[in-house]
Amino acid sequence: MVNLGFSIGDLHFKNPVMTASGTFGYGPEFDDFLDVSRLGGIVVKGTTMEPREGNLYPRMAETPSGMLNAVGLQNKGIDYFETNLYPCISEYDTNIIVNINGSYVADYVQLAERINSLEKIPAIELNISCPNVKMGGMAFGTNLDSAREVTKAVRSVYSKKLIVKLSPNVTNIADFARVVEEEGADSISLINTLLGMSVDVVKMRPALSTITGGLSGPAIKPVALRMVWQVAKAVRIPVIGMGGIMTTSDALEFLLAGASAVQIGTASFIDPQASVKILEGIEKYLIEKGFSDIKDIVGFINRTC
Amino acid sequence: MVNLGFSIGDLHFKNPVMTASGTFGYGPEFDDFLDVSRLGGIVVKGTTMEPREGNLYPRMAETPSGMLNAVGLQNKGIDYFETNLYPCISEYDTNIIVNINGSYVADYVQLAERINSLEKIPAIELNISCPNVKMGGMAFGTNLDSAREVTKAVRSVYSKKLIVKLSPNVTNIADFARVVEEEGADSISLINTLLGMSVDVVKMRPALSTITGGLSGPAIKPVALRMVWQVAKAVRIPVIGMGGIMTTSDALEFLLAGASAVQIGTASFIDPQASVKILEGIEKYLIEKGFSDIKDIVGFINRTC
Amino acid sequence: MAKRIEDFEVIDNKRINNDFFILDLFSVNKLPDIKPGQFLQVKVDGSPETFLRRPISMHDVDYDNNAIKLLIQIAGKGTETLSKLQNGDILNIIYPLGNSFSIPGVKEKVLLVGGGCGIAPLLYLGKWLKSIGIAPDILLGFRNSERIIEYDEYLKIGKVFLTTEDGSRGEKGFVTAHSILSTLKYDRIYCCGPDSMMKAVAMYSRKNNIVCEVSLENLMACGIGACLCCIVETVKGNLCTCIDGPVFNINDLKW
Amino acid sequence: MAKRIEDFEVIDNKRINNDFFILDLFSVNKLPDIKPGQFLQVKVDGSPETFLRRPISMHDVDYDNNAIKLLIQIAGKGTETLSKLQNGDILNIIYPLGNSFSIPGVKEKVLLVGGGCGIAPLLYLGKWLKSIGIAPDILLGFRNSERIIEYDEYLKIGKVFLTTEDGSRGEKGFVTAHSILSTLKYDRIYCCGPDSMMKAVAMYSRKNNIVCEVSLENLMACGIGACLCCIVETVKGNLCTCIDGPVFNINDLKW
Ligand SMILES: Cc1cc2nc3c(=O)[nH]c(=O)nc-3n(C[C@H](O)[C@H](O)[C@H](O)COP(=O)(O)OP(=O)(O)OC[C@H]3O[C@@H](n4cnc5c(N)ncnc54)[C@H](O)[C@@H]3O)c2cc1C
Ligand SMILES: Cc1cc2nc3c(=O)[nH]c(=O)nc-3n(C[C@H](O)[C@H](O)[C@H](O)COP(=O)(O)OP(=O)(O)OC[C@H]3O[C@@H](n4cnc5c(N)ncnc54)[C@H](O)[C@@H]3O)c2cc1C
Ligand SMILES: Cc1cc2nc3c(=O)[nH]c(=O)nc-3n(C[C@H](O)[C@H](O)[C@H](O)COP(=O)(O)O)c2cc1C
Ligand SMILES: Cc1cc2nc3c(=O)[nH]c(=O)nc-3n(C[C@H](O)[C@H](O)[C@H](O)COP(=O)(O)O)c2cc1C
Ligand code: FES
Ligand code: FES
Repeated sequence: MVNLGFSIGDLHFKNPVMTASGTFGYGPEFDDFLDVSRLGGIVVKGTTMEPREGNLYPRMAETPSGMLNAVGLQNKGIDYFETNLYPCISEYDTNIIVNINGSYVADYVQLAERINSLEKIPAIELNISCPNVKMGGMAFGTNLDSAREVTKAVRSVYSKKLIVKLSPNVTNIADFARVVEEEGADSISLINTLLGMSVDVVKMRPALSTITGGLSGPAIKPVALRMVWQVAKAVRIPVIGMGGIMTTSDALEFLLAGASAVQIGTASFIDPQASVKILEGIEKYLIEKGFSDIKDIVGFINRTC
Repeated sequence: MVNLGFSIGDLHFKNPVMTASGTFGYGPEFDDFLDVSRLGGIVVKGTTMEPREGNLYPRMAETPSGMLNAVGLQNKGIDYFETNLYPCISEYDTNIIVNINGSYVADYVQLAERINSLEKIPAIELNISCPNVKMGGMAFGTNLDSAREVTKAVRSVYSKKLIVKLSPNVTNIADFARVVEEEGADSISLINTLLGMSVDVVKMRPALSTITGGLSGPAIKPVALRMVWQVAKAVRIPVIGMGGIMTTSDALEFLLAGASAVQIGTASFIDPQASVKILEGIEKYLIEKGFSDIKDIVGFINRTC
Repeated sequence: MAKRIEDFEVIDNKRINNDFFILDLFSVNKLPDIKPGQFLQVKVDGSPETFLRRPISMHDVDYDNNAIKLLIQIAGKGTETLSKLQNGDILNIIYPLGNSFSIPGVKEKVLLVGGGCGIAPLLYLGKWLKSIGIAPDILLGFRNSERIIEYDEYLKIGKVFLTTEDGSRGEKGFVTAHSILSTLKYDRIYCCGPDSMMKAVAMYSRKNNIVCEVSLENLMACGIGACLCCIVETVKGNLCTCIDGPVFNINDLKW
Repeated sequence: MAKRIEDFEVIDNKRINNDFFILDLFSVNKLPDIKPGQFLQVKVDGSPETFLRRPISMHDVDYDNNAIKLLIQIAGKGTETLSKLQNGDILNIIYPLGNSFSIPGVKEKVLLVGGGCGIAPLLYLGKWLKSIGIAPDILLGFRNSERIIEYDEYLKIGKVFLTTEDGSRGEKGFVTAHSILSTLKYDRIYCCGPDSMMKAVAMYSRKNNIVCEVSLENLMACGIGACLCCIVETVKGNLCTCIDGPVFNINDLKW
């Protein structure tokens, strides 16, 4: 038997495969396809203080080996989450992580305080990288001072595990990683979507109502992998890698490059069972390669070259 | 008949389709496949003062809908270019543009001076965005001050058309566009490759000798398009768009988003005739849509929304 | 009713004209209960341009033979690839997805209105209505007589009325111009077709106080309520076409 | 000799074992002059993972019928897709690419050494040598007897010597361990196979002062000298495998 577990501080994950925020709903959407409790964790849809309707339709465009989305954090707000969603999803035997979002630092702080008191939520993912909202979101994740400020503020009120999710739309991702580590983040997840665009040449207009949107899927994998590699070298806290992971081999690339765990995003749209298949694949790989612990391969390429 | 021509200042291009540096050799490589003189222009391989051997093998990795390269500006230097290549390629009846590179500002300046005296070269493309060299390259294109400095220095010695090629690996591409416009660039081309990475999970090591490399191909199209759109809105000089253009429709996306012309890169590897096919396709589209001038569609989406 | 992910085998691929073809798919498993109006998400292999699954309606369901029929219009790369499938090819499918058309009262006079690939869900709906004792009228709109498809199939369900835009068969004009709408009084209309058609039918229904349900074809990524890409503005806020729809009562839509 | 981009039709696809298959391709155009050692770049449709063309050697050329044969080993997605081609399928090909093996002197004693998919270019080379009056010996290395392919084809060209790693047929060990190398004196060796085999053969040749040419299989993007991705370090600096190669004299390589 191989050990697949990893930890963020004293928070244990039974395996390194989680699902990415905004691509797995709250979990029940996938109950028909897999046993959600088998996963290392699930990160639920981006949540805000107030309910949000998100952006206008069309919010999606397909691109070569990827997709653009401009959902814009549609969600029913923290009250609804607490009353209606939390009771049912806290039954899952896995780490449930809430992805939190705001327009102002105060929004993030309020949300973090609220979620701090939810017993079955052991961690939050601080989303400072949503490219699809007019205020907040990526603005925090593309400015070092803002990234520092919001991380610090949330850290001061949130006592459980704080994961900060970085934006890839920056010149130097390692700088952001170091800043949030300094301010007390327990882990870093990346990447969120790359800012992209698509034009409908028949209709001669942008494909998305918001013109630009977030690019995800295999197309972004090489960029995501490079950034995860850079960040893993820059910080000591565990790094959670994502961006275009569709197969076991993709997930392994991230682990070998230095990620302690991975999140599966867009892949779940194409194959709702992708996450568990990848989990099984990683275990098989370890056995075949003769490793007994997932830690043996994390950052492997950095050891040899 | 539709008018396909466009101009950078007083430099006329007979149509808006060029080939991208490093993907079309010097032209003769493609003589068997197309009449190079039909193109609006060709941008020859990145050239440096001294000969360069480039990076170690392996320099290439395939990725979903794209490829990584780490060629590292292998070229025989300006002397060889002047003596051996220039005489033969200057026979082409199209605009031949030299892509220039250096480790220091002085290198760029020297090169620009040399090329200024080559009669049949009406423009240079200042490459401040090569991700595959240890010194110079992208370092100039990811720092506003350096971008300003090198553009200014080259402008002061180069009297023909100066095109500056931007790196996409930045937080705010429009800032770079504005800076190089301020310093006298006649045109801006973008995007160069996105910094990416790939891991060989069987061999458990990076796929490239340089670990990271430049991502090109359809995978990057949405990001390229977004940046071209942002830059076209930020400056008055003509913008030359590229990044993942494989088909007529791809090229049209860039034109509709605000590019005055396009460059065809990686596509030429898969279909050496891609550039002329796209040229023909653009003409057909204009006719079908009832436009008489390519200018009628440049930036079209910005007029309607 | 649990959603499934399953491989189906192509047992027939019939081209019906330049634009349309019908796929017959067979599963080795017993089909689950599939309601009229539901759809499936099919994985289209063979191109980077068909990264996402494609949503297609249940055109017909044959429980005895574990087979389903899809009526598909070639709209782009994905549907083109599907049109070239050969017998024996395997398709990976997620189904059944979405809500369904509502059950009409026993005495209600029902009209099905369809156009383009929007006629797809109406066949299974019609058969199901017939099975519960309701014989709906069917009003189909096409561009011209050459584009008429599946006419005989719909004839088996009820009376079929036609419009063509050029008047080459049936009445001339759009479906909403058909005389039947001014001569007969329906209690309920089910409609699927281009947006403009559905909106016109919705307007007509509203004006005449007819219960009307439309089946939307919004762009979808996941098809299972996870991505929130397929939303439609409703009086209850943004709802997902893939789980709250694709069938909506027009009173809920902000049309 | 001008390079071309052309559609070929698959006229036969023969599986020879688990890993290898032979594609017969037909062109409606008259074939250009193709030299032994040259290769082609084939476009593999059907997946985002086969974005680039795949380089494959000319295994055999039939000028009378405008047909070429490819011997292909399934190595990944691209070659797997090719292995499933059916008669009548169309392949887009850029060819003929690269340099070629040199012409030996009339009196020279020539040995061809190959292993794995590296045996592919040796058949056409052998036939061509025979046509100019040279009957080469052929030394092929395989993992075991079950992996031996194309034996009868090579027999038609000259004497064939075998090694298998497990000794299940021919001599046991790698090709360089074959007794023929210590008993016979060759003037010239042409080699294609795994890197380790080519390096061992190069070492042997150097030691014994034998002219030796190897055919490299570097990763390629364009195949026509435009991308500079396929380079090999030589005494003349970095050269492109696709235009300066794939065939190199070992004296030029930094092996
Ligand atoms: C619930 C539902 C049921 C459907 N049922 C059927 C059916 O039974 N038969 C049928 O032929 N079609 C049906 N469609 C439409 C079908 O999904 C699209 O035509 C198909 O996805 C287009 O894919 P493509 O790759 O061929 O075209 P693309 O190249 O992706 O696009 C071509 C054109 O089709 C449009 N398009 C793309 N995706 C969709 C979509 N999801 N809905 C509408 N238009 C789209 C694009 O905007 C573009 O204009 C249904 C759609 C939905 C949402
Ligand atoms: C000049 C030349 C001639 C060749 N002739 C033949 C031939 O006649 N028959 C034959 O079976 N193969 C030949 N090859 C090798 C063949 O090109 C590769 O096996 C093929 O490209 C792999 O593609 P894939 O999609 O199946 O595998 P991928 O999934 O792309 O890769 C699978 C494995 O093959 C390796 N690989 C990928 N591309 C190449 C490449 N260009 N060269 C070597 N290894 C590669 C990868 O690194 C990986 O380890 C030749 C290569 C060259 C450069
Ligand atoms: C439809 C969609 C919605 C998303 N919503 C969120 C979100 O609410 N919060 C967040 O942090 N990331 C969100 N993301 C980003 C993903 O969590 C992930 O970072 C990104 O998609 C890259 O991974 P992938 O390529 O595997 O999808 C969303 C992505 C998609 C495609
Ligand atoms: C193999 C290769 C070599 C390249 N060399 C250069 C170069 O020398 N100078 C340069 O400015 N850009 C170079 N580029 C970048 C291209 O010119 C282009 O900006 C980039 O590939 C994006 O366009 P594409 O997706 O159409 O290829 C190179 C790209 C590739 C793939
Ligand atoms: S398509 Fe994803 S929520 Fe409807
Ligand atoms: S493969 Fe492009 S130069 Fe050789």
